[in-house]
Amino acid sequence: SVIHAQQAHDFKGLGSPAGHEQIAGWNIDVFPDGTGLPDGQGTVALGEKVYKTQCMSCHGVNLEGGLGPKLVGGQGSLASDKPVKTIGSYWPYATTIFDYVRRSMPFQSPQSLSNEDVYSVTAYLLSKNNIVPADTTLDAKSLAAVKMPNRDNFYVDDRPDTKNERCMADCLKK
Amino acid sequence: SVIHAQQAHDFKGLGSPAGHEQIAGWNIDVFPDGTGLPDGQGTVALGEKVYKTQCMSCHGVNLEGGLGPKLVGGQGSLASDKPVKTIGSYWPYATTIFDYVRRSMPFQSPQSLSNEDVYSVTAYLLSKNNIVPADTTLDAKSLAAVKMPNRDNFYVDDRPDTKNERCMADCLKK
Amino acid sequence: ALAADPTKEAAADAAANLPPNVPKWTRSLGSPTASPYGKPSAFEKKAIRNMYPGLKEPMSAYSTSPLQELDGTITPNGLFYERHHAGVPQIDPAEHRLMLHGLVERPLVFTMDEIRQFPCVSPIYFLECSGNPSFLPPYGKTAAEVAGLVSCAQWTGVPLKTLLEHAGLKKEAKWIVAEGADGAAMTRSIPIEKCLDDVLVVYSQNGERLRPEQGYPIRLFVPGFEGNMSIKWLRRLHVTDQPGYTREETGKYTDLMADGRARKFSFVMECKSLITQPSGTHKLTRKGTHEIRGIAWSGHGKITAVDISTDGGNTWKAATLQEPVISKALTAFRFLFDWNGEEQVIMSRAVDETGYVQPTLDQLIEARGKVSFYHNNAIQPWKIATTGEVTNGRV
Amino acid sequence: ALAADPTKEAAADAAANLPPNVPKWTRSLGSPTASPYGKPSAFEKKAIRNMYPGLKEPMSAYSTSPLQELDGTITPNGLFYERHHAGVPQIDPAEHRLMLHGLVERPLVFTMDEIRQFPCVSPIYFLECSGNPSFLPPYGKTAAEVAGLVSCAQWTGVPLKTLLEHAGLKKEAKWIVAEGADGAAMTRSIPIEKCLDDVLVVYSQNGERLRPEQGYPIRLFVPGFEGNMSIKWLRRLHVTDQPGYTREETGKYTDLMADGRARKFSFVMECKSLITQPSGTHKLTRKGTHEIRGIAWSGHGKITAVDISTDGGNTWKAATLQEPVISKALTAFRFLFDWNGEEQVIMSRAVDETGYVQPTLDQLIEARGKVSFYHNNAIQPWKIATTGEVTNGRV
Ligand code: HEC
Ligand code: HEC
Ligand SMILES: [Ca+2]
Ligand SMILES: [Ca+2]
Ligand SMILES: [Ca+2]
Ligand SMILES: [Ca+2]
Ligand SMILES: [Ca+2]
Ligand SMILES: [Ca+2]
Ligand SMILES: [Co+2]
Ligand SMILES: [Co+2]
Repeated sequence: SVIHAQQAHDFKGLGSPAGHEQIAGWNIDVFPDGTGLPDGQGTVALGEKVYKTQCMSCHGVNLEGGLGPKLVGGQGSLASDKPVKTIGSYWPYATTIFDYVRRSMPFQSPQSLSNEDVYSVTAYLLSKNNIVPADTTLDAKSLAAVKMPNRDNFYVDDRPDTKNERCMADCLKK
Repeated sequence: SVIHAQQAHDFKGLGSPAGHEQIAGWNIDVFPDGTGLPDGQGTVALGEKVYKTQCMSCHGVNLEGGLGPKLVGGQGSLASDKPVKTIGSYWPYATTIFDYVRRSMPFQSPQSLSNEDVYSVTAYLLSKNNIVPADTTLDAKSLAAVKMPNRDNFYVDDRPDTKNERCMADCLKK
Repeated sequence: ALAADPTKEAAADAAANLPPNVPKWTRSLGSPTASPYGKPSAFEKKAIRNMYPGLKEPMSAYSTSPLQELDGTITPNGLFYERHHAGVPQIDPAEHRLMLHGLVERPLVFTMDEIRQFPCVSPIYFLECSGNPSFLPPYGKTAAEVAGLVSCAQWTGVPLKTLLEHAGLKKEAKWIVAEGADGAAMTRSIPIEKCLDDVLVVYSQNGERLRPEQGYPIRLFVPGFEGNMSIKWLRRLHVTDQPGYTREETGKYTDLMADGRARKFSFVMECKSLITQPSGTHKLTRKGTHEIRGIAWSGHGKITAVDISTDGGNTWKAATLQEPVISKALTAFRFLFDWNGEEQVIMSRAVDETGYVQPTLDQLIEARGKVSFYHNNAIQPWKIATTGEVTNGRV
Repeated sequence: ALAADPTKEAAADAAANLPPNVPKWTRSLGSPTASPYGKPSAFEKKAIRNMYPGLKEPMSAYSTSPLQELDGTITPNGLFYERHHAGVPQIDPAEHRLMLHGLVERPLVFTMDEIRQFPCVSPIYFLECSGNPSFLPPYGKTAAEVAGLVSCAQWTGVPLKTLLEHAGLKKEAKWIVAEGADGAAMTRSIPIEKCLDDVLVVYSQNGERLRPEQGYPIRLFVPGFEGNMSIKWLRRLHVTDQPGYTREETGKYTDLMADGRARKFSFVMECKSLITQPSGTHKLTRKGTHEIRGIAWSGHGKITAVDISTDGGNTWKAATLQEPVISKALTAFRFLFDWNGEEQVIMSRAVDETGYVQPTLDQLIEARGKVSFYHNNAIQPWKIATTGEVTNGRV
């Protein structure tokens, strides 16, 4: 075959169309505006059960941590000399808790929780961090509406932030 | 310490002097002019014994080869369509046989032969190739004096020797 | 004659292989040709990966490349650093897929064979974890412990831009959320401009297919950006108009400043250098000239200079760089200095093509406070004692 | 529901990992972090070294790098080609020595620690055996069988010139006879001008110490010259005023011409290229655009162009070269062509910085006859059948 320098290249055969069902099965991304949150809901009460049976062994009976990180505390500590970063004190969006727990927890059996369980344990974690009341029923709408204490405290990287000079002599005196 | 750009570098401590005995133990290089050949001598007769006990199992009772290459034959065949390259037909220097046998044969126990054995089996191989008489006693002087049949038939690489062009079109018609 | 004394016997055994004696390995046949896949000499015991100091749990963990044992700029695949969140999955490439969906005209699912059929490139790039190292003590003993979460290889793969054009990028596209297929299913959001620049979907590492530890069968590769974004075991690319604000770009990989606010989207691994020889646990055994060797790199492009100080940072001189210098890859540097047995502190300082000069730790802390944790590209001092022993100059 | 039919069951098992299902490796933890030395995926069964076709005796033998499985220009250490004469010795580096003697002011014996202390360099160079491949049939099925005795790595070591200056070179010096420490104690004579140019005493290969198969703990490295001269397990350098005319430069590695005379000292590996994808045993599975990929190299310096023909050599077009192009190293090339299901023959042709153009096999035979055996750098054709199957175009 003759080689045409200007001919459009034909990689048409590469890749199969991704069907809606295929995408739905794999796309578990949840965004701060609630995009991606599934149908369903959960309660703090059910979440406490989920936590005790599936999370406590690693995250502690009082969410104090263990094999896994601490899941409460630290609010108001971020500007101190000993900041404590937890989902409650540091994370900007509650939707991230849902997203993260659904895709990767429990640690040893990820993606095994039902949507109801994820809503529930998320509600439980938020309530233990005093971010939602203990009688909360959480669904897509109410989860997206949660405002985390640290939401407004992030700003886009503004480095470079050092101005070292390429000093060659007598540098320690400067 | 201050870095002096022009200061001679001092790697003096690296390496220990190589003493004469150390060099003598390791330097087994033999050159065509006989440099490196050790004291001693050998005979075709002794060489035949060495061959039969230490070489024949790989190079054949008639030097026809086996696990190891053929060690006779091919003289006069080099310009033909089926050239046979052996120590006798192709190698330019007899000293190379001594050098090679001493450093690497027998194959499984190299550097185990005495100088007398190496002179002897070299003499034997040369005699089987009709390059020296069967009653030869070989020593440094006589070995360096052997003129191999193919000695004058080598010349220094004169490549490049092709002139392909970077033809881009209609190349098969040219 | 061998004595009954084991020390003398060991010495005699050793001397048996030294000139004028012909060593035993010169008087015998060795191992057969054509081992299907070679491995290092059994005598090389120090060149191994180690768990980062202090870590115990092996599924969410990191291991260091033994930088003080390595030369040049290419990291051999078996010693490439690791950072995992759910261990290393063993993925069957025939059953692995890459899904590309969201703001594209044609959402697609690719097999690994299909990915290989697109036009590819083979650049050399470094990969560095953003937490390399932490700002706080204890400070590492070796170069590996100090900054061993960096490695460099020749990567082969298809530009992400090519795949996006193939799927047809919608004009509203602003980000891509990339996801891995391990048990963490980790996601990061990559700006679309970067995706259309030099991001790759990679399948080979130093010539052979990716190692499981580096993401077999495919990974994302985001040159010059923090390693976490180069999603391993890549299985999904979700083209979006907003970032995901996933856990790895909120709870982690954000930089807490002195005032309690935090930087987000701190992507670039800034200009950095490290002396690897001599470095912690090495020992100079003679007075005289020695060659200082190390590596430098910048996520902003090429290294343009590396300066060395052998007097604790008071005077500096330019080192020689190994050519060719490659953008966003490790660059090797060399510098000769004379050691006369005195105690001294040596360090390197890199400059990149933007003119940025590698800072001191004090300068970083001045700018950021003490708890920002990530992006520590500080100048690293090594102390040479009068014994010749080398230790971390930062205590 | 799984049927009792094993085919259906296998298909169902496979489908269990495909979208919309979440694969099992995404729902579980993987292998632990920090394996001390990683290895390739168990699913990579084809990327292995093989004994050169037809060889049985494993001590004096050669093995091929699986070029058709590799990408880019760096050969991973475990798949580097081999050529041995007495198997692979397992040398204790503490007991290994390098002796430098002959026409030097100060004959010396070096330990391996001492060799590492000299100033070093880390260039990238190819290494190729001169018999890669033979001129005569049978012709290989794969790229490895055709020309797999070539590999490329980043080598670190001390310039031989540095060691010669350290020992003090006498003015009568014209050659160096270099010897290895394996059971073959192989020697080659290297001209002093080359030794003072770019010859190295090397100890590292792609960052880590030399592999035993590549000469651990040190080897000579003679850039651009036939691989046999890069003596492995280097133990002695004898500076002389005459060449040794050793077995490897008389009985072997001399090129028998049609008239019965033979070229000696044919050192340089001339300009050469090889398409590795698609190549023998590969199969194109769709009509449309495909990327031809391969490698090119020259012992005379840099590759300046690689042209591709997809019509059996009648028309040619320039391929794209992977930057940076490095002197005496492999260069990767790429070329897009459209396959519409026809039978066709593809090939590559390289040009190096001297202007020399890679020849055809006919041109080589015209110049040398049929029995010169070594230095076969001929253009290599691959035939694509209507089935998409690729075979050696030379029969
Ligand atoms: C077998 C141990 C284990 C179990 C069981 C477990 N986790 Fe975790 N969890 C971890 C580990 C380890 C991490 C940190 C992982 C990492 O950073 O790579 C973690 C991280 C988290 C985080 C993020 C914390 C942060 O600040 O970054 C949340 C939230 C979380 N787990 C929730 C849960 C919930 C909810 C469950 C039960 C449904 C659960 N975990 C069960 C071990 C566990
Ligand atoms: C166990 C097998 C074996 C034994 C025993 C053996 N050889 Fe060899 N010999 C070989 C092999 C194999 C080669 C080729 C090695 C290579 O090219 O790497 C060889 C090559 C040679 C060559 C070079 C031939 C050529 O044309 O290149 C000579 C000469 C030789 N042997 C002589 C001897 C002598 C003399 C002895 C006994 C003292 C001996 N061999 C014992 C296997 C053997
Ligand atoms: Ca298709
Ligand atoms: Ca699910
Ligand atoms: Ca000394
Ligand atoms: Ca001896
Ligand atoms: Ca503060
Ligand atoms: Ca002829
Ligand atoms: Co960052
Ligand atoms: Co040659």
